[in-house]
Amino acid sequence: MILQEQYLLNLASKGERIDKRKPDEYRKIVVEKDVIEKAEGSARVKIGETEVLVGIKMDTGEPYPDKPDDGVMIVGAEFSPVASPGFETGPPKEDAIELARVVDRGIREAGTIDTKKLCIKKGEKVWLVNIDIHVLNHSGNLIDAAALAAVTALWNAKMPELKGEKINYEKRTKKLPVKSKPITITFARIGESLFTDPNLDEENVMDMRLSVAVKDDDNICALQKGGIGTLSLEEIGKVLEAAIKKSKVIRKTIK
Amino acid sequence: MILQEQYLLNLASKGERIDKRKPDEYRKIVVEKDVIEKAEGSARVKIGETEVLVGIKMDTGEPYPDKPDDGVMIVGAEFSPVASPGFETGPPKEDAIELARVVDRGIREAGTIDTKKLCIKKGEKVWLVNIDIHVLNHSGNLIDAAALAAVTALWNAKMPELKGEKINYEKRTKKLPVKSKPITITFARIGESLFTDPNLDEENVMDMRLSVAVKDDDNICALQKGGIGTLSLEEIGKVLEAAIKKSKVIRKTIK
Amino acid sequence: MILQEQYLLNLASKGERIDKRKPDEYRKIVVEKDVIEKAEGSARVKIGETEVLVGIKMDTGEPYPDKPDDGVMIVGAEFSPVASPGFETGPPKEDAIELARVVDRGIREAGTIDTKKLCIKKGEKVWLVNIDIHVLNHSGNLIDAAALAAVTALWNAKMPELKGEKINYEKRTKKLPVKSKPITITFARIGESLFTDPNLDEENVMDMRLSVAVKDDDNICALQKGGIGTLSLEEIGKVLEAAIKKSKVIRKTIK
Amino acid sequence: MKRLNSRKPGELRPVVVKAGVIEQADGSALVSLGRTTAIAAVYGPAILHPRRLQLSDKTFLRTVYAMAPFSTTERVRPGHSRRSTEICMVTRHSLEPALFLEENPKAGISVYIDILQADSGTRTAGINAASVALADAGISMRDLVASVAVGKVDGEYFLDLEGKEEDVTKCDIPVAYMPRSKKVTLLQMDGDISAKEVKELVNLAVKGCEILYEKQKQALKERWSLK
Amino acid sequence: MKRLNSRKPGELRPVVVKAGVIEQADGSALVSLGRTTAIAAVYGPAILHPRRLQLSDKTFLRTVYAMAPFSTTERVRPGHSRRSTEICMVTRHSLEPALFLEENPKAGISVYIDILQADSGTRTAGINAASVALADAGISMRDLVASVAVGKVDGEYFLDLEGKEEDVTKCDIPVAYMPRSKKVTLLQMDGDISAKEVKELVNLAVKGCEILYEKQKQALKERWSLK
Amino acid sequence: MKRLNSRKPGELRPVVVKAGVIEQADGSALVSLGRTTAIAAVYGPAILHPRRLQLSDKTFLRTVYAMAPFSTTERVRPGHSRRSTEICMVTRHSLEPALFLEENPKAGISVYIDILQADSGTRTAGINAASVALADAGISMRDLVASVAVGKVDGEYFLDLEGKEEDVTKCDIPVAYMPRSKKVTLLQMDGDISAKEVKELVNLAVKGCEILYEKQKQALKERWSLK
Repeated sequence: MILQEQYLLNLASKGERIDKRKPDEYRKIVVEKDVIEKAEGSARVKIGETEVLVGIKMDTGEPYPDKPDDGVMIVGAEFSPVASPGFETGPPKEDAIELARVVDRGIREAGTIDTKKLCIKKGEKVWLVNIDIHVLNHSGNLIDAAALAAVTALWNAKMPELKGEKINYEKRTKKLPVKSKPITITFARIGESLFTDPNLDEENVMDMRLSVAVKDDDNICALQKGGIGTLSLEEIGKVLEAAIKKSKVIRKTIK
Repeated sequence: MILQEQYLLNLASKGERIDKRKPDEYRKIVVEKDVIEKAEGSARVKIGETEVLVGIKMDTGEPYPDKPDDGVMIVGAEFSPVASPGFETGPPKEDAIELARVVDRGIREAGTIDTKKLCIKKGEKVWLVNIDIHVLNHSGNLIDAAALAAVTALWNAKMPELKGEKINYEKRTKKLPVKSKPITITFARIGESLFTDPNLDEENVMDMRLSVAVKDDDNICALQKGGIGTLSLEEIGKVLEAAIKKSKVIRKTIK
Repeated sequence: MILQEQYLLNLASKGERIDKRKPDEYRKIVVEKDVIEKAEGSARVKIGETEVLVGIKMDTGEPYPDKPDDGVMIVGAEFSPVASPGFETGPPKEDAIELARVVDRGIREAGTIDTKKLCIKKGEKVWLVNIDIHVLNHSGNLIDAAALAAVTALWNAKMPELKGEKINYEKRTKKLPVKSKPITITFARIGESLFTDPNLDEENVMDMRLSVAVKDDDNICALQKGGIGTLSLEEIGKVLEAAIKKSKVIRKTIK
Repeated sequence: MKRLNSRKPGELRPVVVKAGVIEQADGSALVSLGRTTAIAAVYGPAILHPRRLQLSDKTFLRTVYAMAPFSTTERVRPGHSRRSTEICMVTRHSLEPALFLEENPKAGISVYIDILQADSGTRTAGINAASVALADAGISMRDLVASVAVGKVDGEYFLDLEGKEEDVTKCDIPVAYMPRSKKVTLLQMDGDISAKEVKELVNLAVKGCEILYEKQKQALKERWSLK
Repeated sequence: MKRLNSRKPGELRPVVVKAGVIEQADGSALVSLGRTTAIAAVYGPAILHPRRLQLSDKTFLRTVYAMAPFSTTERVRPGHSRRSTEICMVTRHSLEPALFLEENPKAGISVYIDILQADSGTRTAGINAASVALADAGISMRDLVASVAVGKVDGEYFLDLEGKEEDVTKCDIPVAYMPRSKKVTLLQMDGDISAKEVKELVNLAVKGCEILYEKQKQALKERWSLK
Repeated sequence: MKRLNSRKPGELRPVVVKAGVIEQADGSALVSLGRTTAIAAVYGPAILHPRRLQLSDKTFLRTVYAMAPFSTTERVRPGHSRRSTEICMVTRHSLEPALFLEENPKAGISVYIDILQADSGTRTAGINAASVALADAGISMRDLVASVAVGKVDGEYFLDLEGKEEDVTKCDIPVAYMPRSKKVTLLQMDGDISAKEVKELVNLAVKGCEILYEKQKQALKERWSLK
């Protein structure tokens, strides 16, 4: 472990990575959509060995009092113990909560879902959109994988029909109203170097990561610094620019 | 403990039991009804030292959406720590959950309660029947004791009156509509022998039990294999026949 | 610790206390009202080092079925871990529950809040009054401090306005209808002596305390014996009289 | 107001005390006060696990009070409430003075109380049952602990409130008492009465406890003479 | 009633069995029965923590069954239900007979089962996946465990109920079976049928298990020949 | 839009920093930013229990953030929420860089933060208070940590958002900063602005932190000169 750490730090001091990637290079990304028939929308994203499944389930319910004509979006994340013996069942832990909240903010602030179109009866009944993140293999950079899977699932989701009080989940025709594709790009710092898409080995030695959610128009819609390391003002600027650049490439994987 | 186990296995190899019972013989059964005045129905069943109390409490509530004109039955089981220091309070454990679910299935599948008659207003309001199992002494074969107590309590339960929105628990006149008397018979395997009504010593050395719920017409309405042992197809057949035979006798204890 | 205990017991045998107070003497009491602007009412009470904050938050909700035209009062207590490393977050512990329940009983039985005046629509909608006790420094005699802070907060609370379905918390004009000032006085027994307002050192060696809530008319509205010690009938009489006497003095601190 | 079941103001409800009702337990008892029925089981003393609960200077006494779901008019949901947590605590405080817990440090005694039917006075019935169960378990005791509640209805003092009397009483005072030591071990009160009335009512409760004490002793005698 | 997807009464749904699907796990498998998909991961054997769970005479087998929130028509709330707790238990009981747990006392093996999509038969799909995952982990086994449910619709025996068939069946009998030892390790039933019918249905389930067993073996062969 | 209380865009709310406000604690502080009030107490370093939480290479830093029930317009229910769990985490990450945790492995330091009144900026107020409380506890530190949030309203950059400003801002960026090391230890953002604006806003936050840092130092000086 300590040898491994030293090795990665040595590489990093030369700007090199354990798997020969360039600092701003992602592992291979595979995006599949509509993988769960029972869900209104779904996607599986693999980034290297990391594998995340996101499913969208819709229901009706009350709007928030302060937004009476907006549909409601809820993001949840579970680290299934299937993916790691450390993930025991029980109340969601810090990491799973952070994952859900960071994905939530990226999607919400970008206005990804057109929530105004999800109002059924103002102040009384709106559509609820549950976005559930299910981690199947944790091999680093869950945030970017989950964010990408969530946006892909949303763009391919179809709404069930409403017949009076009842939801007919068998009949899904209309597309969920969506309007943007925020992409989250994470950089980790190892030694003095900033590497995007850290794998699990890199996450184990990184002291800090910064995740940046970028909108289609290059505006930033969410930031999250993770880990106990620090950031200089220069580093913030560098990460923002690299993230904007990279987001354009990743956005194309959403079909 | 190990000596005890060896002793019971030796006996079993000769088809004999520690308390001289025959393989298909129950311990003494005592059934008392209406033991809790505050409950709509109640029964105390003793099988040997095992003692179980079942109380029925009724309330009104919403029906399940897929069964808008059926009353709702809920079975719960608590292993009171009074009965054993191992039963601590807290969320119900595996054994208590299994007990409740097996009793539930026997009663439900036999159509014991005529749930159609418990509809107050279709789709809106029906009677809820709470069947709570309270174990007072655990000395083996809780499933059969609890199932017998539950059916006895149901057959003697009286419904409270409904006055507009209010339930008058003081006035209970009409009988709860019930229509069958399922009986659950459990056989345990010790060594190669199958013994009914295992006592606690026998449960500690058995490797498998099979519980069979039998309707008045000899049809089977529920099965549950317990424990980590296995069953041959022949054994299944033998247990089913013995259970049907025994159920006729036990059913007579319900007054 | 054991030396400390012996020392306090020796003093007590002479009717003396570690901080030179007389048996029926309180530490310095400081009462501040309206310390939390966001709350409908609030008070901070210091008795010596002990410091308790009470905030009142109001909301609307359903009345209890058996009291359809009464507002509802709920008392909660949290021992913030800020006040002591032993107070971990999580479900409230015995001591916090006792504190909340004793304060609740004193206020409730004295008819402190005129709950009839908190009815909005009989059987459907009434005001809920949440009284939350937040312990900031635990240095003994939390019950008396919390009870005093709660009554002070109630007497200075202002109700938010109701506009149709909505509560306007920005506009608080009318006073909360209150009508009595119960005062809770606690005596602890150390050795054979009875001392009021025990500090933390005294609580650590006391074997019993008796808390007495006294109404404006000297009637008793709540009693709570705490601790594993016993009381003689004579001691009960003595404590009641001393508490009544002391309550008159303490009541004056409520402005 | 006349009392329910034509009781006199100073009269207890029909009392049943039975020792040795749970085969598995080290000690047990059933106590009924009218329609209120409590059953108590004692396990221990035994080495206490988990070890972090062990006390260095005395036996750890655990008291668990729970109501059966069907014990009241409205079904009780299983699990602890704030009310039951408080009753566990005051029950423990009521019983401890009767025990010599300092004799067995690091050990634990568990007292489990189930309320099978509730019609006022469940905490007092539970304390009565627990006290007999502790004695039945052969645990050495300074004294038995008897317990009863008192109230005031239409100006009269009522012993051992039952059912709807509790809705109209001016106060509710549960008391536990060690009759030989003449000491009160439980004292709570809700209500609105004078100090003088409190004292008179506690005196009435003490009288009730003395009668219950005789029933407790008799139950233990019957239990042990049968052996 | 005709079967969905024009299946014959005694025909399984399309079966997919894949071993080695979770990189991190010591063993893993995916099993689909029609639209029902279960994934199982095995971790261990390893020294068991916390130590109080260690057994003195055998390995502790932990089975955890959970449904993904999006696996069914109505979203499943995360966390354990009474249903999932029972399934964890019967799954453990179904698998234990195939293992030599007495070989490694104090160790623990964890089997985690996730239902990614649920369309009837999740417990049987989970058992099939868990059995393959255990073999994939190189844990020595007496036998594989295959599992399938059977029912009776309009007087006919249906193998491997799916979707809406479950709403109309006269009974639902999940069975797990060790094909080499010819032993049943899971047997549950809800319904209303004669003893004779029960026996015939269990026989049908056993036939289904034998087919599933071949698929399991094949999956393991494919997995290991690739290495 | 004009700012509330006629503040200038780059102006902090009235700041109160007080060290040593909780007698029992090893260190403590109160910080008010306008109507937002946080109190922090530090206990430790001390041997950490339970032992399984001990870290082999550094002190375990526990941060607990909680809002008093009466701190906001709508009552806060006690207990952890997902929001408070995340704030606990980012608070810990904000403070750790300032501490020499590797000096005391196996020990634990607990930082408890109570929000007594919430009017925007509770996490930043809590970090400011925690930093002073750690220093007040005599724990050796590389630097103090100051913290403030920034936003953009009607095209203008606002320092230290309060109350309803938070409802109309285009973004909300809480920042924590170590002024001597010139390093950012907390950076979060919600909103919709350009990268250039992010950088400018973070610069504004840093300026605010530098002012807060002076207030922190002054509070510690007052506290210690009084002794």
